[in-house]
Formats: sequence, C-alpha cells, structure tokens
Amino acid sequence: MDTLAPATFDVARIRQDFPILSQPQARGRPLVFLDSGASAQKPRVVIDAMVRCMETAYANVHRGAYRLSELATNSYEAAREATARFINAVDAREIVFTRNSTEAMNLVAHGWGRGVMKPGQAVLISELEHHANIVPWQMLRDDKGNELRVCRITDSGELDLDDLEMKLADGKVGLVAIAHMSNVLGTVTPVERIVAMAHAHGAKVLLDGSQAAVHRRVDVQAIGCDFYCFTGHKLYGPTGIGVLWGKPEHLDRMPPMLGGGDMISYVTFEKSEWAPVPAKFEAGTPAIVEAVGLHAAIDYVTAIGMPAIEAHERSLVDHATSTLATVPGLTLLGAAQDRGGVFAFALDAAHPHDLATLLDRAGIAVRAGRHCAEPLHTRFGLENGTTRASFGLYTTREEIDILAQALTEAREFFR
Amino acid sequence: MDTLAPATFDVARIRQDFPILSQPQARGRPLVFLDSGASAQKPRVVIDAMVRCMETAYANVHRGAYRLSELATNSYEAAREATARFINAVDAREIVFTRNSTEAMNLVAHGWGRGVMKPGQAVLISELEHHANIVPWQMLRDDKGNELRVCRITDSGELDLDDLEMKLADGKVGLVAIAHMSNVLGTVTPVERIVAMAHAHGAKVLLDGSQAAVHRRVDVQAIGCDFYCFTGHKLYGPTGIGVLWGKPEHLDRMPPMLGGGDMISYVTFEKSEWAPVPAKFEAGTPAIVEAVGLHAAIDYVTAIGMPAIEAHERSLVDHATSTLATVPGLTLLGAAQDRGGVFAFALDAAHPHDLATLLDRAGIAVRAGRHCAEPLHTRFGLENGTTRASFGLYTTREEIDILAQALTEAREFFR
Amino acid sequence: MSGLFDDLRDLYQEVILDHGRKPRNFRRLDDADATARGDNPMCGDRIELFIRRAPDGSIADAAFQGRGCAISTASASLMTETVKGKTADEAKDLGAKFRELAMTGVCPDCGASFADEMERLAPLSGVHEFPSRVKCATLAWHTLNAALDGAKEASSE
Amino acid sequence: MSGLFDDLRDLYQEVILDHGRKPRNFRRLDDADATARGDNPMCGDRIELFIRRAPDGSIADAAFQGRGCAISTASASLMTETVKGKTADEAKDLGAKFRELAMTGVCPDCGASFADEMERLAPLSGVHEFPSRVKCATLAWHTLNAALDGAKEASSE
Ligand SMILES: Cc1ncc(COP(=O)(O)O)c(C=O)c1O
Ligand SMILES: Cc1ncc(COP(=O)(O)O)c(C=O)c1O
Repeated sequence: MDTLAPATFDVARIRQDFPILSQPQARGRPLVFLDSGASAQKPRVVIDAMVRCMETAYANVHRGAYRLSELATNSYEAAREATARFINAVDAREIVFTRNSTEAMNLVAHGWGRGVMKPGQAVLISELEHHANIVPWQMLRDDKGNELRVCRITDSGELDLDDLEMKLADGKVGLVAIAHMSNVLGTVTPVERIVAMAHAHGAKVLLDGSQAAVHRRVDVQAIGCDFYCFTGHKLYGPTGIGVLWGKPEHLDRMPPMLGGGDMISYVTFEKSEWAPVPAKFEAGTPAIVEAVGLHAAIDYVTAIGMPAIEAHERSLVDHATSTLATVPGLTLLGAAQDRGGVFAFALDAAHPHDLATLLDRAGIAVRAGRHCAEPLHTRFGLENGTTRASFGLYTTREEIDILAQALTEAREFFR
Repeated sequence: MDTLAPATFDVARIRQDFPILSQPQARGRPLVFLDSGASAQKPRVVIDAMVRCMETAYANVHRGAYRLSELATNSYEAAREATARFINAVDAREIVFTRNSTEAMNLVAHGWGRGVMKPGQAVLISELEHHANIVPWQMLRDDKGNELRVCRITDSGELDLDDLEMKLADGKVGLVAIAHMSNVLGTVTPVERIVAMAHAHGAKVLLDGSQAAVHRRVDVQAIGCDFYCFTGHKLYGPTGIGVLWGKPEHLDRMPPMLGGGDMISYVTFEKSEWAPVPAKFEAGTPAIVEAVGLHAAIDYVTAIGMPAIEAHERSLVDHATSTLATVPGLTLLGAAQDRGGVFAFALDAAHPHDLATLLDRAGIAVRAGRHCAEPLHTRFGLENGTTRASFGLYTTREEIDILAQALTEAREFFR
Repeated sequence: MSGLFDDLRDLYQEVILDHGRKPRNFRRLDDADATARGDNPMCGDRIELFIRRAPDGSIADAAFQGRGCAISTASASLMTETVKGKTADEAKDLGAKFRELAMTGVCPDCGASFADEMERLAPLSGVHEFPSRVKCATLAWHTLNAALDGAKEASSE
Repeated sequence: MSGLFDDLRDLYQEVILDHGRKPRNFRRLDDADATARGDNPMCGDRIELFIRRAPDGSIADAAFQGRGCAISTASASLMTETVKGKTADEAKDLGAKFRELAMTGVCPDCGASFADEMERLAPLSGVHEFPSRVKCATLAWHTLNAALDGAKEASSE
C-alpha cells in the first residue's frame, strides 16, 4: 500500500527551494510545517519574481502609455494566461483575479446568484464545505430567498450521491457549489459525476478548488463545470490573489460586484457601461505584484509536474494513514477512498488546542479548531474541533513520523 | 513663490531607497517617473519587509496555534495598529483592510448605502471624483433607488461650496462622498468645512484619500469625517491592500459584503453570526504579506515625516506651476489654491496619447487619458483626455525641467 | 516519560491538568441569580456560568458548564472556587488582577489585597508565554464580568 | 530641431502627421448604406464610419468622423482612401493583412494581392514597436468590419 513517489521527485532538493524551511527555529528544533492546507510556504522563485517586478518593472497596469506600464500590463496579463493554461481554460479572458477563493465564491453568489438565478431557484452545497462556500449562500438566501440545500455526507466523509440526486430531483436547484477537495476530511469529490448529475437537472456547478488545485492537475474542460476557483497562497503563491474561472457565457451575464476604475468603458453621471470580461470584475488597481508571484508559483509547480506532486502526496497519504493508525487513542476524521494530504484527528486525552500547543513546542505546526468548517465538525459531534495536519510538496515521511511520535508522547503527557 | 524643502529632506538620498530608480533603462536615458499618482514605486524597506515575512515568518493568520502563525498574526495586526496611528484613528479595530480604495468605497456603498441608509436618502459626490467614487453610487442608485447628486466644481477646479450647500439643503442627503485630493486637478478639498456642512444637514461623510494620504498628514479625528479610505500601492506600499477607516459605531451597523471564513463567530447551516469588526469585513485569508509591506511603507514615510514630504511636494508644485507656464501651447487643468503634485494638461499641437508616446521615448513616464475621471474631463470639454504628470517623494525639480523641455520639443515635433 | 514536552510543565502544571480533567463546580445552578455565556469562537470554547448571590450581595455560589481546552476549563474551575464569598466588586477586581497575571506573568500589586487567591490562580501564569492561549485562561473571568453586569454573553475576542 | 524624438520619425512619418492633422474623407455620408461606431475606451478614441455601396456591392464611398490621436485618425483617413472600389471581402482581407502589419511590422504574403494598397498603408507599420498604440492603428479597420457585417459598434478592446 506504500507507493513510492517517482524518482524524479526529490523532496530534499525541493525543500531547498523554500527559504523558510531552513530558517533556524526557536529551541533549535527544525520546523515541521504541517499546516500547508491553511496556507503554503513560498519558494524562492515566487519571492524573487515579486521582488523583480517591484525593482525593475513596476507601474500601474492598463493605464499608462509608457514602457514600464506596458511591461507591468504584460506581466499581469501573462499571469492570467498562465493561470488559464494551468486549469486548461479555453481563453485567458475566462480568468478573473480576486483576492482569494472566498471572494471568488462571493463573486459567483453575487453575479450569478443575485444577478442571474431566479428567486425560486435553490443552491445546493454539502456538509463538508468550508465557510467560504456556506456563508455567501446563506447571505443570498437571507437576502433574496433562494433556498439553501445541503447534501449529506457519509460517515466515511464522502458525498452521499443518492442524497445529491434526491436534492436535485425537483429541478429547482440552480447551482451546485461543492468543494473539489475537503480541507478537513481530505476527501476528493467525484466532480465529473457531480457535474453530470447537476447538468442533467439543469443546475450549474461551482467547484471550490482551494485545496484540490494544489494537489492535482485540474482540467476545467474535462471536468465540465461552470465555475472553478482557487486561491494563490495555498498554491505556494502570494497572499492577496485568488482565481475565479467561469464559462465566458456565464461571466458575460453576471453583473459586476464592485464598481470603479478599469471595469467600465464609459462613464457619465447618468450611466456607466461595463467593460468586457474579465475587466468588468476587476475594479480598481489589481494585485499586480501578486499576479506576477502567482505566475511564478504556477510555473514552479508545473515544472515539477502536477502528476509528480500528486504521486508524492499519495505516498504521503498512504504513509500517514498507516502511521497515524499506530497512535493510541487517535481517531481520524474521514476515510474517503480518494483523498488528499489533509488529516484531521481527535486524540482521546487532549483537547485539540492543548494538543496543538504541545506539538508547537516540538516544532510541529498544525492547526487546531474547526478549520472554517464548523457544520462539518458538528456533523461528526466534534464541537471541540480537531487537530489537523496537512501536507505540501515539501512534506516528508520523516515529518509524518515525527508527528506520530509526538502524538504518542502528547497522549502520555495528558493522561 | 519658490519655497524650499526643509534641509532634512534629501531627495538624492531618498532616491537611493528606490531600486527601480537606478535601474538601467532602455536607450540609456534615466527613468523620469511622473506617474506616481497612478501607482508609486516601492522603497527597498517595503520589498525587504515582504521578503522577510515570506522567508522567516509566514503562515496563515488568526488560525494556527503555533509560533509561526502567531508571528504572522502579530505582524498582520501590527500593520493594522500602524495604519490606525498613521491616520490618527482612535483604535486599530476601526481599520478594515481591503484590496484597494476602490473596494473600500464599495464596502461603504454596500454596508452603509445598502445596509443602513434609507431608500429616500441621497448620495452627494462631486464633479471631480474618480470612477471609484462614482460607479459604486450609480450601482446603489440603480439597485436601490438612492438619488445621486453631483456637486459642481468651479472652472479653477475647486468645489463649489454654494452648490454643495444647496444640494444638502433639503436634508435628504445621507452620505457625502468626496475626494480629499483630486487625481486630475490636484485640488485638495476643504474637508473640515465639507464635514461641518454635511453634518449640519445630517449627512455622513466618506473621504476618498487615495491621493491625499500620500501627500499630507491625515488626522481623521481632526477632520471629523465618518469614513476615510486610501490605497497601499500609491503610498509606496504593495499592491493588493487598501484601507477603510470608519467610526466604530458606523462599522458596527454595517452588514458585511463578503461571507466566508474568519468573518463569522458561529456557523450552522441555518444561520451564521458575524464576528466583531473589523473581522466581519475581512472574509477569507487576507493580504498578509501585503499588510506587512504596507506597515513598512507607513513606517518609511513616517520616518521621513509627512510634513517634510508635504513641504517637498509644495516646492515641486510651485516649481512645476511656474515652469510649465513657460511651455508654449500648454493648458493646465485646474488652478486650485490648495493643491498637490498632480498636473494634467493639454498641449495644443498633440493628442495626449501621442504626447505620452513621445515622452516615453524621452524616458518620461506620464499617463494619457481620462485618468478614471471621465465626467471631469467631459466637464472641461476634454473628451480626448489629458496628459498627466504626478509626483512622488522621490520626484526632483530637475525632472520637472526635463518634462517642460520635452513638452516644448514635442510641440515642435507635431507642428 | 520522554522529555519532548518537559518545558511545557510550566504551562500544564499538575493542578491545571487536574482541574482540566475534573473541573470543580461543573454543574448547573438551578437557583442562579445570574448566568452568562462565554464564547471563544477561535477554538470553540463555550462556557455557561451560573452565579447565586447571598442576601448581602456577595457571591454565594458559582458554577459552570460547557466545553473547552484544559486551560479554559481549569481556569473556570479555579475561578468558581476563588470567587465564592467575594462581593461583585472584589470579584471584578480579582479578575482584573488575574488578567494582568495571565498576560504578563506577573502582577506586582496583587499580593496586597488577594494574596491567597492569587496564589491559587498562580499556576495559570505560565499562559503568558503563549499569547494564543491567554484568551483560554481569561474567558471565564470575562464571562463572570458579564454575569455580574447582567449581560448575557461574553466573548474573548 | 533637437534630436530628442528623432527615433520616433519611424512611427510618426510625415504622411501620418499629415493625415492626422488633415484627415481625408472626414465628413458624414448622409446617403450611407452602413455606419458603425468604433471605440477605444482606453484613450477615448471614438470614430463613426460611413459606407456607401455601389450597385454591384463594392464600396463606392467611405468616410468617417470622430476624435482620436494622430495614429488612429491617420489610419482611418488612409483606410477610407484605400477601400474605395473594393468589394466587402476584399476590404476585409485587406484589413486582416493590415492588422498583421500593425502587429508585427511585416506582412509576408501581402504583396501578392494588394501590393499598392499595402504600400500606402506601410507608413503605419512602425506602430508594431508600440504595443499600446497598435489598437489606435487598427480601430478603424475593426469598425469597418463591423459596418460591413451590419453591426453598429466595434471596440478595439
Ligand atoms: C476548501 C476551502 N475553501 C475555501 C477556502 C478559503 O480560501 P481563502 O481563505 O484563501 O479565501 C479554503 C482555505 O481556507 C479551503 O480550504
Ligand atoms: C482619487 C482616487 N480615488 C480612487 C482611486 C482608486 O484607487 P485603487 O485603484 O487603488 O482602488 C484612485 C487611483 O486610481 C484615485 O486617484
């Protein structure tokens, strides 16, 4: 069961690309960073690209009639093209840059939910969603009355497709909004099937790829979804930039959420005319340097190869599954067949927050809490939350061993 | 009329702080960057702070129970405190980080305009506004019916306070939204008077400080306004971060614009409870590294001293006013008494776009167009737009001389 | 036992672990005069605090229910023990001192009025080295203030 | 004259400056069969194009009005001169070749069919070195396509 990462994937070499991993740490222990699911560390190429932009080629975009501004505009638009290629969009104009995936989902809730959906149509999410894919739909419901339906998940943490089918059956669902990968259970959802089912019932599909896009090759055309989003900082890129991809015919129909410069063609006090997509959705000065950084991050993971990254992660997942099973008193949340490198767990002797404090002392960075997925924790009766270890491409098996060992000792500490 | 900058302000030394200014340029000519009004260049301290954050202290904020995350959270919140001090806010909780000032104004249009204002109340802007302070109010009007009133400006580019008074008189105006400094005319508006007039008629005041906050010390308590916003990238800081300040009692009443993680206290599928301000308005992972960069930018300008920066700018403004007057065929837009370092002009012989192309060849970066202030250009009958030179703290008199000389030659070129 | 976590014994002193595992006064007070809910949304801690006043206004009984980490549970437990018999003002004063202790690790002028009480609470002083945990230790005291002021909810945010 | 802008003579050749200052066919066609508006929101260029067809469908007359920089005005002026007498297909073909010229500076297979026309348009080829100005040169041709296709508006965006 322990598959090996391909020989080309040299994790020791990759770790050298990340300056923070070789930083001296408090108490001299090496940093075991197992919180990449919350936000990933940044490789030198990303940092360098941002620095280079600010030191040699910075100006506002879309506006100037001079060389520096053209350079900056070209870099910004090149980032859009790289992003389009990364998820196999047909055209760069289908890519809208946002602050993060939270804003991307809100953009759909606003532009599609409020702007296009009919009041009688429902939104269907699932029990494993991140708050970013719950709260915008609650706001839509409270504001416009669109019913919010919730697809159940099974005890092993997989989508209950029978329930999905049932909740689609009356044809009232206008939009299915579901995570491509859970940030708590690790579950990778069967997106092609979800899309087929939703489309069969006349519903559009938004996929929250915040976790999935980091871990495997995403092909929006092959998946067939209508909207897809992810967030730069989890993909080894900068904070302050996220991505919404949408089918162009959908984006065209959506009214903008924010008004301002660069998103209009003509302005008089009486009336403004929206610019074509994606400019329509990018009011004001965008995150220029961050787009450049995201481009570098995409180039970085693409050069390593998403398949290699996925294989490495699969080997980590297998190793973690078997290793964590040996820790006495540990319960893993979720046991999906198809899963990524995120492990949330409860230790019988310790509250998650106390546990995280202990692990931190051992140099192990994990998260404690409900990971912005409170309803999911409620579903599993874990109101105290869980402790979560999540992996990046720089994560090693040794780090997982260190975690397992520390968990075992932590249990002793609290008993 | 030619006042000198204080001796402490050594512009040659300051220029060394900005890596891009010593970059070799195409055709060997030095870069004369006169587009700081669109976006300013970044000093090394800002770049370094961002790099340091990513290389040594990066993690997601507000979430982790480990040292790195605490470090990152502290840095993020320290940026909020520095921002509060910068504009003399009472408390850091009055500071909301946004993507840019465009988003800040949209946040007010959403939270105050849609959330608090009554349908019968009007919004009063002025003819000199940037699109970011026009379009959100048009959207509010088209969506909720709130009338949009426009205060006239005089031919010299100053607010017509009689008109302001007249348009406030019926007490229907709920919000006055006005630029503290025009990005085209350079006009600095009499904000204390505006506030006094607006408050006397029961209207709140939002000031668009995108330009002003860069050029002079802003004290929101002394001004007495209700909301103030500015944008990081014009203040020598990073892209991707802006600031909305609001009186806490106002922010408390405003519903959030975006839903997601970190902006709620409790979430069930039935209902979510908003977190207290400012978290309520900061859904999802914020621009962490950018907040750190903004902090460094604020420290940088504060160390130089806003009064010194203002004095330097005043000396540039005086120099430019007299020097540009010697260019044949040049018409300056606006002649306000109190003005900042932004000069938009029309040259009789050349279309602004052609002129900018010429100046670019001479290494001079200026903007051509309507500078996201189309109605203002329409007001002055300049449908073709203008060419604009805008100054930063690194701008020198020599650069203004180079501009004036190039304009004179450009006129010959086109005649 | 290995030494991996030895330097955490300062934070998790035996008395903390003990109160965390077996909180005192962990029950409803059906005849409570005042109750308040305390929330720490960050980690999901949530307590409900019950206060019964004596005829002279002092705190006759204090109890709590809820869930939380060892620190917040131990702190609530120790608090209910400590405030019994105190007047509202004394209890608030003690809370202020305790918060200072939790945030800084010391409380110079504490000994003066509440030497015994502060000594009982001292095991929680280790929390000051863990900024993200300070809120866990102070939640119960925030909630006490809320209950004494007649508010229904407190939040450590 | 100083040499500050000498290397811009390639872009602003005398013929461009001349057509920019004194555009040809700069008028309304009251008997137009087709009109279209072309916009470049970025710099405020806006032209209105008028086409009159001959009985055989070819372009009998072309004229324009509007405002714009020297490049876009000169390009519209030269275009109206060049397309007269062409069929719609020929005019579109010529437009495609011109766009290639404007974007790359060359048009290898252009000489074949429209040698003379391309020579007249050649002074605009310098624009390819100025990416932000290419749209100025091609706006008129986009608008022509729109007029020939019966659309009312074109945008260089
Ligand atoms: C599944 C999922 N969706 C959405 C988000 C929100 O991402 P962001 O905070 O970058 O908007 C996250 C991460 O926090 C996530 O894991
Ligand atoms: C006066 C004024 N308001 C608003 C803005 C918008 O700023 P941003 O694009 O950073 O949102 C600008 C700058 O473009 C400006 O000059």
